[in-house]
Amino acid sequence: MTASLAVRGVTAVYTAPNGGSLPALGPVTFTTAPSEFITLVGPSGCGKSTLLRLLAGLQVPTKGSILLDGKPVTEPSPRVAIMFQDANLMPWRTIIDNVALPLELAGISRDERNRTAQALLPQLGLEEFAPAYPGELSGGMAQRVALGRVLIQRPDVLLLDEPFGALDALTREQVSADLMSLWTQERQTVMMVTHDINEAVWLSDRVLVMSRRPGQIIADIAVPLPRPRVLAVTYSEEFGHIAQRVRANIERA
Amino acid sequence: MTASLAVRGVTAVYTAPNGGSLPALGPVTFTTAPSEFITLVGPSGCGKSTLLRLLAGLQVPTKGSILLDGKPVTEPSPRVAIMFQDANLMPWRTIIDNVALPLELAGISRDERNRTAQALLPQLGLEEFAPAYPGELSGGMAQRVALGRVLIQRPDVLLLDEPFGALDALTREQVSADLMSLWTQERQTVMMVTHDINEAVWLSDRVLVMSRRPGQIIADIAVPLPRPRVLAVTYSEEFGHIAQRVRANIERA
Amino acid sequence: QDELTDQTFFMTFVPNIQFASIYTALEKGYFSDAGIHLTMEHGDEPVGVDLIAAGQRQFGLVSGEQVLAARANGRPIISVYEWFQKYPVGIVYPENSGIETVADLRGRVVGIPGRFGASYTGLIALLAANDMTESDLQLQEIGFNAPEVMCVGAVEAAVIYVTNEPLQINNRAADGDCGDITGVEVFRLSDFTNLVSNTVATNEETAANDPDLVQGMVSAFDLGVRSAINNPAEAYLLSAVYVETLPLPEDLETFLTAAAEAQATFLEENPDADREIVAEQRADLLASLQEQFDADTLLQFQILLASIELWDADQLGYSDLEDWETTQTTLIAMGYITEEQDVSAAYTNAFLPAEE
Amino acid sequence: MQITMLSRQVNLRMPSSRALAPYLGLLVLLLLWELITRLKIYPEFIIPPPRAVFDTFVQTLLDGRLWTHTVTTVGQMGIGLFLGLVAGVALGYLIAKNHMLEQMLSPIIVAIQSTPVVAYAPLLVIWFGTGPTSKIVTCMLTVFFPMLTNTVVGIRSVPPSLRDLMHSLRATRWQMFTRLEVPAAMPILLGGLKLSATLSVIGVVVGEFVSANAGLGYLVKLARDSYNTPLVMVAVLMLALIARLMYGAVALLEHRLLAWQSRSRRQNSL
Amino acid sequence: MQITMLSRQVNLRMPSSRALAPYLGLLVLLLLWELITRLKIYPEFIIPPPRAVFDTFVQTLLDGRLWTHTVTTVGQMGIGLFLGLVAGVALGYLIAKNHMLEQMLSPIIVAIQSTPVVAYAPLLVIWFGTGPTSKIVTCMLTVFFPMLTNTVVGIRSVPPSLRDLMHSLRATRWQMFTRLEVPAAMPILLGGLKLSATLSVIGVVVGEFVSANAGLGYLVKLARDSYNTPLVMVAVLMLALIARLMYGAVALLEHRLLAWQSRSRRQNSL
Ligand SMILES: Nc1ncnc2c1ncn2[C@@H]1O[C@H](COP(=O)(O)OP(=O)(O)OP(=O)(O)O)[C@@H](O)[C@H]1O
Ligand SMILES: Nc1ncnc2c1ncn2[C@@H]1O[C@H](COP(=O)(O)OP(=O)(O)OP(=O)(O)O)[C@@H](O)[C@H]1O
Ligand SMILES: [Mg+2]
Ligand SMILES: [Mg+2]
Repeated sequence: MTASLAVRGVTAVYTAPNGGSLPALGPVTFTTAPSEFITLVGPSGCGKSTLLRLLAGLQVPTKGSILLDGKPVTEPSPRVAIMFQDANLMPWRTIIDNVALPLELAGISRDERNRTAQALLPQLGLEEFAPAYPGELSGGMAQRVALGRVLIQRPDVLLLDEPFGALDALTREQVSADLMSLWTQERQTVMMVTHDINEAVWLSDRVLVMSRRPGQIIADIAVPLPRPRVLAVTYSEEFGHIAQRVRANIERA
Repeated sequence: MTASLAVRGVTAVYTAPNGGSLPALGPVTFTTAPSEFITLVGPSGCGKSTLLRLLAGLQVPTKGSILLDGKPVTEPSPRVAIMFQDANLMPWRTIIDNVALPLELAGISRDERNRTAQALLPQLGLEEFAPAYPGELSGGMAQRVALGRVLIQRPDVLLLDEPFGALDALTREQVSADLMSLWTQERQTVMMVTHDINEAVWLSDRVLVMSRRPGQIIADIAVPLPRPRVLAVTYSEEFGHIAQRVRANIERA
Repeated sequence: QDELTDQTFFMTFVPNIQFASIYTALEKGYFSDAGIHLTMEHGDEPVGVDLIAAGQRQFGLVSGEQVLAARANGRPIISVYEWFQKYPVGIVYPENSGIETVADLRGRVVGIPGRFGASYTGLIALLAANDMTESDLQLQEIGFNAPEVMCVGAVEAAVIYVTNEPLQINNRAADGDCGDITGVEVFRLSDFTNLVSNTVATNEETAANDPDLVQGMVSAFDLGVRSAINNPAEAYLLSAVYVETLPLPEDLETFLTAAAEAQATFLEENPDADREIVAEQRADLLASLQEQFDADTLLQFQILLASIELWDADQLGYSDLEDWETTQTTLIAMGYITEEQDVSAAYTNAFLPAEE
Repeated sequence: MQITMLSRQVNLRMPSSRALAPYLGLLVLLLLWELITRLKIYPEFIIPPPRAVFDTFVQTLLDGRLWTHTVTTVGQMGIGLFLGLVAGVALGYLIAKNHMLEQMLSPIIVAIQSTPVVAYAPLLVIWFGTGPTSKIVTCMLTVFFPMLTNTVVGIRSVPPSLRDLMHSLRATRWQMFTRLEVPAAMPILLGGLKLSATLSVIGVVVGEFVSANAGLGYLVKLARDSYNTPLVMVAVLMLALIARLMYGAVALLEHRLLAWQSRSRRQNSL
Repeated sequence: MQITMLSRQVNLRMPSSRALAPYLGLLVLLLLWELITRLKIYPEFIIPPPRAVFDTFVQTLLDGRLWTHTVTTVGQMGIGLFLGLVAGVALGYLIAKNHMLEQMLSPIIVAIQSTPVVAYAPLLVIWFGTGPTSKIVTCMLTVFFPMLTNTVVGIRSVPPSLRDLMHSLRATRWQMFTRLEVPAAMPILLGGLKLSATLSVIGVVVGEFVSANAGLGYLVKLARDSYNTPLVMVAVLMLALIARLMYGAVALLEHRLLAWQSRSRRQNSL
């Protein structure tokens, strides 16, 4: 179960604060191979979140089109899951119920979804917090709940908007290693926004660098490092080179 | 105008989800020298935000006491400003009005506070967005507004909770360089939470490493690098050593 | 019992001793004798008028001025039995207040429920009969709170129902519970002129198409009124089932039961006893009651007796053209109706039981 | 400005004074009442002494009348409240989703709200008779509008980011409603319910004033007309008691359904 | 589930159908009314034809009566509404801040709300006379409670994180109120205001029913008692019009004060 995305000349325009128009994104064109792991880097406000929203079918492009396995994306698809930049939890639901929400909406029985969600919590370091409410969590913990909620969907396409932003370096490494091993098993297509260049290179097959608003793709950098990758690979020379290229491109963004 | 903080045997205990008690922080004891720049690193959920809230006088310690220049902190002081982990903007206020809020509450005239706030916006890369509402911003832009709102207060003590979390690498470097130069002029005491070890070392005089919940200080690492520091210093050997020490301590946290 | 027609009878206010004649007729089976199964229904008078006019109900209690006003506004209703022969409105004033004639009210503060309804109509007619108008008084709207307002001294006189408020105020005064007032007296409208008060009304369609029904209704109603006039003690006892708040302590019940039986025997023995004799017996009954019972206990019975005075006439239920015309003149003066109508179409005596 | 302990921080509480609070208000009122009648500030028939009211209460309770009227009123109120709630929430939901519908319907709804019952009393009686139906309708009308406006505000206050989340999970309309909109709007909906539940009492009473043969509104009118002030007060106090119980029930519901709020007041400090 | 264009994404609108919406509802109603009278479903004295009502309207307008009564009612309503709002918001604020106060006051407030006016009509007349004051009081009482509950819900819905922000900036109580609590609770407060403004009309009318010699409530009663159904309808329509204008004014206010909401509906897509 894998999928490929095609983005064709997509732009997004908002109304500017002064009433004029504010081109936020594009035109952007790219395609993904099935099971590709792509990271998206670029300056703050360049349209990364907007692009993910377009891919998730939550918003329609002002121009251009988006295809999922050849079919136009016009509404959210069961094959695509998105993790938002904010944790976006329901404050009236406990942690476990927040994580299990997608299963609940899919009509899975209470027992089964609780079992599935409970099994996911230790991996996220949240096993003790199943009955807690979001208001009782720290920033990083809330983000991990949101991650759990997206992973439980087992989608073909995973859209992640700065999934590790609020995590400390160590948790971040551990959680991204977990993500990597998950991806190795399931081989979803992943599209992830991150601000950490090393993380981008270490995780992905390709790094897309975006320009300032309106964001366009100014570099499409392949990461030909062999998989599975260990953490130590970040100290390798080749890694350094690639990271350097990404960095250079960001700097001219 | 500078200040020093003394934290004495402070602990914070919450009610756990199961109804028992959840020790979140401490006991923690440390003092800051006047004008010191301190960063706080530690695993997610270890009580960093809680500590900042205690320092800001928003919450009282379950045990222990906090002194600001020798006087106990029992309520928010005009000399202390805190930037929260979330942007925490008022959605009904425009960007400029959000930034100017502290001045408004201090009774500064509309004209003057607008001028001050407007002068701050270019530095944050938000000059075009003065009349926009928070709902129209990207994640990183919102965070920059929150930063502006804390800087405009010109406090003696600056408490920053992951101020650059949602910023891309480049903006992050630029904004932290800006912060550094501001600090060089004003010499506030700064207490900042970050997950980026390099950032912590580059910015601060001292890095405090916290253990897992309940967070205690397990390492207090001085950063004797000369100031002013340029970005290139991160590639120096001494820097590498210190960063390595921080990292090693985090790993045993 | 063979088939009875179901009839819902619309009445104003809430169950009340003033409806004793109807309860008596029900309890004594006069309605079922006339082939009618009667259900009572209480509500606002205008609502009842509309229901009758629209043919949703066939009978109800409607006062004369309402009949005229309703007819003037296209509602085809007609009076078939003038139950109250005297208009029940008057002006109550404290004794020893220096008021002796209606003219003495000039310039005084007079309370009235509001500038609407029977009280207002009665006031206008009363003043007109004394060559006065509304502007001669300082009229103040007080809602239906005359006893309260008068006792706290907020008004010097008040427009009221003669059957009710004067008794209430007198009782309070007797208890020393009415400020400086020691007792009250009343100018009755019926002492000066008369208007048409409560009548049994039906719609024109029923009157035209179902005369037997109307006849039956009227005769049953009439029997009830007659019975209550002749034997108020019995009427009071029969009403207890219907009026929740009716005071009926055991000793009163015993007393009234005895009185009712005695009166029944008397009536059997003297089928031709005339109005005056029966009226005297009522006065005697009250007098002996007052020896034994306090004013609060007797209040409702007194209301009944006061009402009976308003019902009693040589021919029960009979309507005078003159009263209807006075009513119309008053309504026109008040601006309630603008055009004169043929008042003789508003009522009929045709359904009254034949005089014996 | 003072810092209080966080509710979620471990904390000692003083339960006694809290538990007494609701009775304190009543007690003060009762004493005031007794005082007023003792001092004879108003004649007894305007404000009868507590004693007289209590006697009437016991008496009407024992002869079963109070109970009968109360049951009548409560029954009609229950049905009217239920129907009004359902109608208010349903229409409120549609209006919240559709600004045009609001503009189309608001003149009509507002007109109905601002029309005194007496004006449409004949229609009410013609359409629904003098039986319970007309009272149920007036109750429904009373309850409907507060519930409607609060539903509109509540549904419109649902955070758009959570809507996005639900969309991305392809929630059906019904799921959107039950899993997001209702819980998110719950505090506001419960506020509306508090209002509606309390007003429903007066709604039935107004209906009973137009025409009735039973019910507490009828009892009030009956007592008024026979100048039995203590009985008026008994009926009124019974109405107040019903309203208070309704209010209490909603408050209890609030306490249960919004438990997460107090558990999440992480940054709560007054 | 369908995706619509974002409101903040550049977009074309169709203003014509929107602008017509409010009139459409009225038009349908008017036609229905004409139809009912044409078909003679109800006798004319229960639902008079539009024509008759219009004639009466013109006539009472020309002879100045309508105007006089309207001015009386509107004046009393304005004062009552204002006082009720102030009282409701003030007490609501205190209650929102203090759960104990709620428990103490709610029985009393609920009791007042559920007491029919007729029960305290004599007190009303004695305390406030038969002049405008008693109407202002009934209006105030009507308006007070919806505003109170919505204030409580509104103030309690203020995000605790923004409270923290304000505390950290050492906002005074007044600043807390004006800069945070009022704007944050604004959508809910405006919902309450919509309700209150509409109900204020009926509040005055109820007062005018008890005793009055002017005002639209008096006119309704007068017309009812003289069986002048067209005049009843003129007065009622006037009341509805006033209520509609009040509602419209609040909606306008809403449009202005909550502009940020529509500008921030970034992730809005239904
Ligand atoms: N609802 C909206 N109305 C108007 N402008 C908007 C809206 N949403 C986003 N924008 C604008 O679109 C641009 C891109 O926003 P987006 O959130 O996609 O950026 P981003 O790349 O995710 O930034 P960050 O890294 O800071 O999260 C921003 O300049 C923002 O101001
Ligand atoms: N209101 C609360 N009720 C109960 N527990 C709480 C509450 N607030 C925080 N906690 C708990 O306290 C601990 C510390 O929280 P805190 O927010 O201080 O962590 P942090 O170090 O800032 O974490 P992060 O880096 O993820 O933001 C967490 O385990 C959290 O679950
Ligand atoms: Mg973003
Ligand atoms: Mg934190």
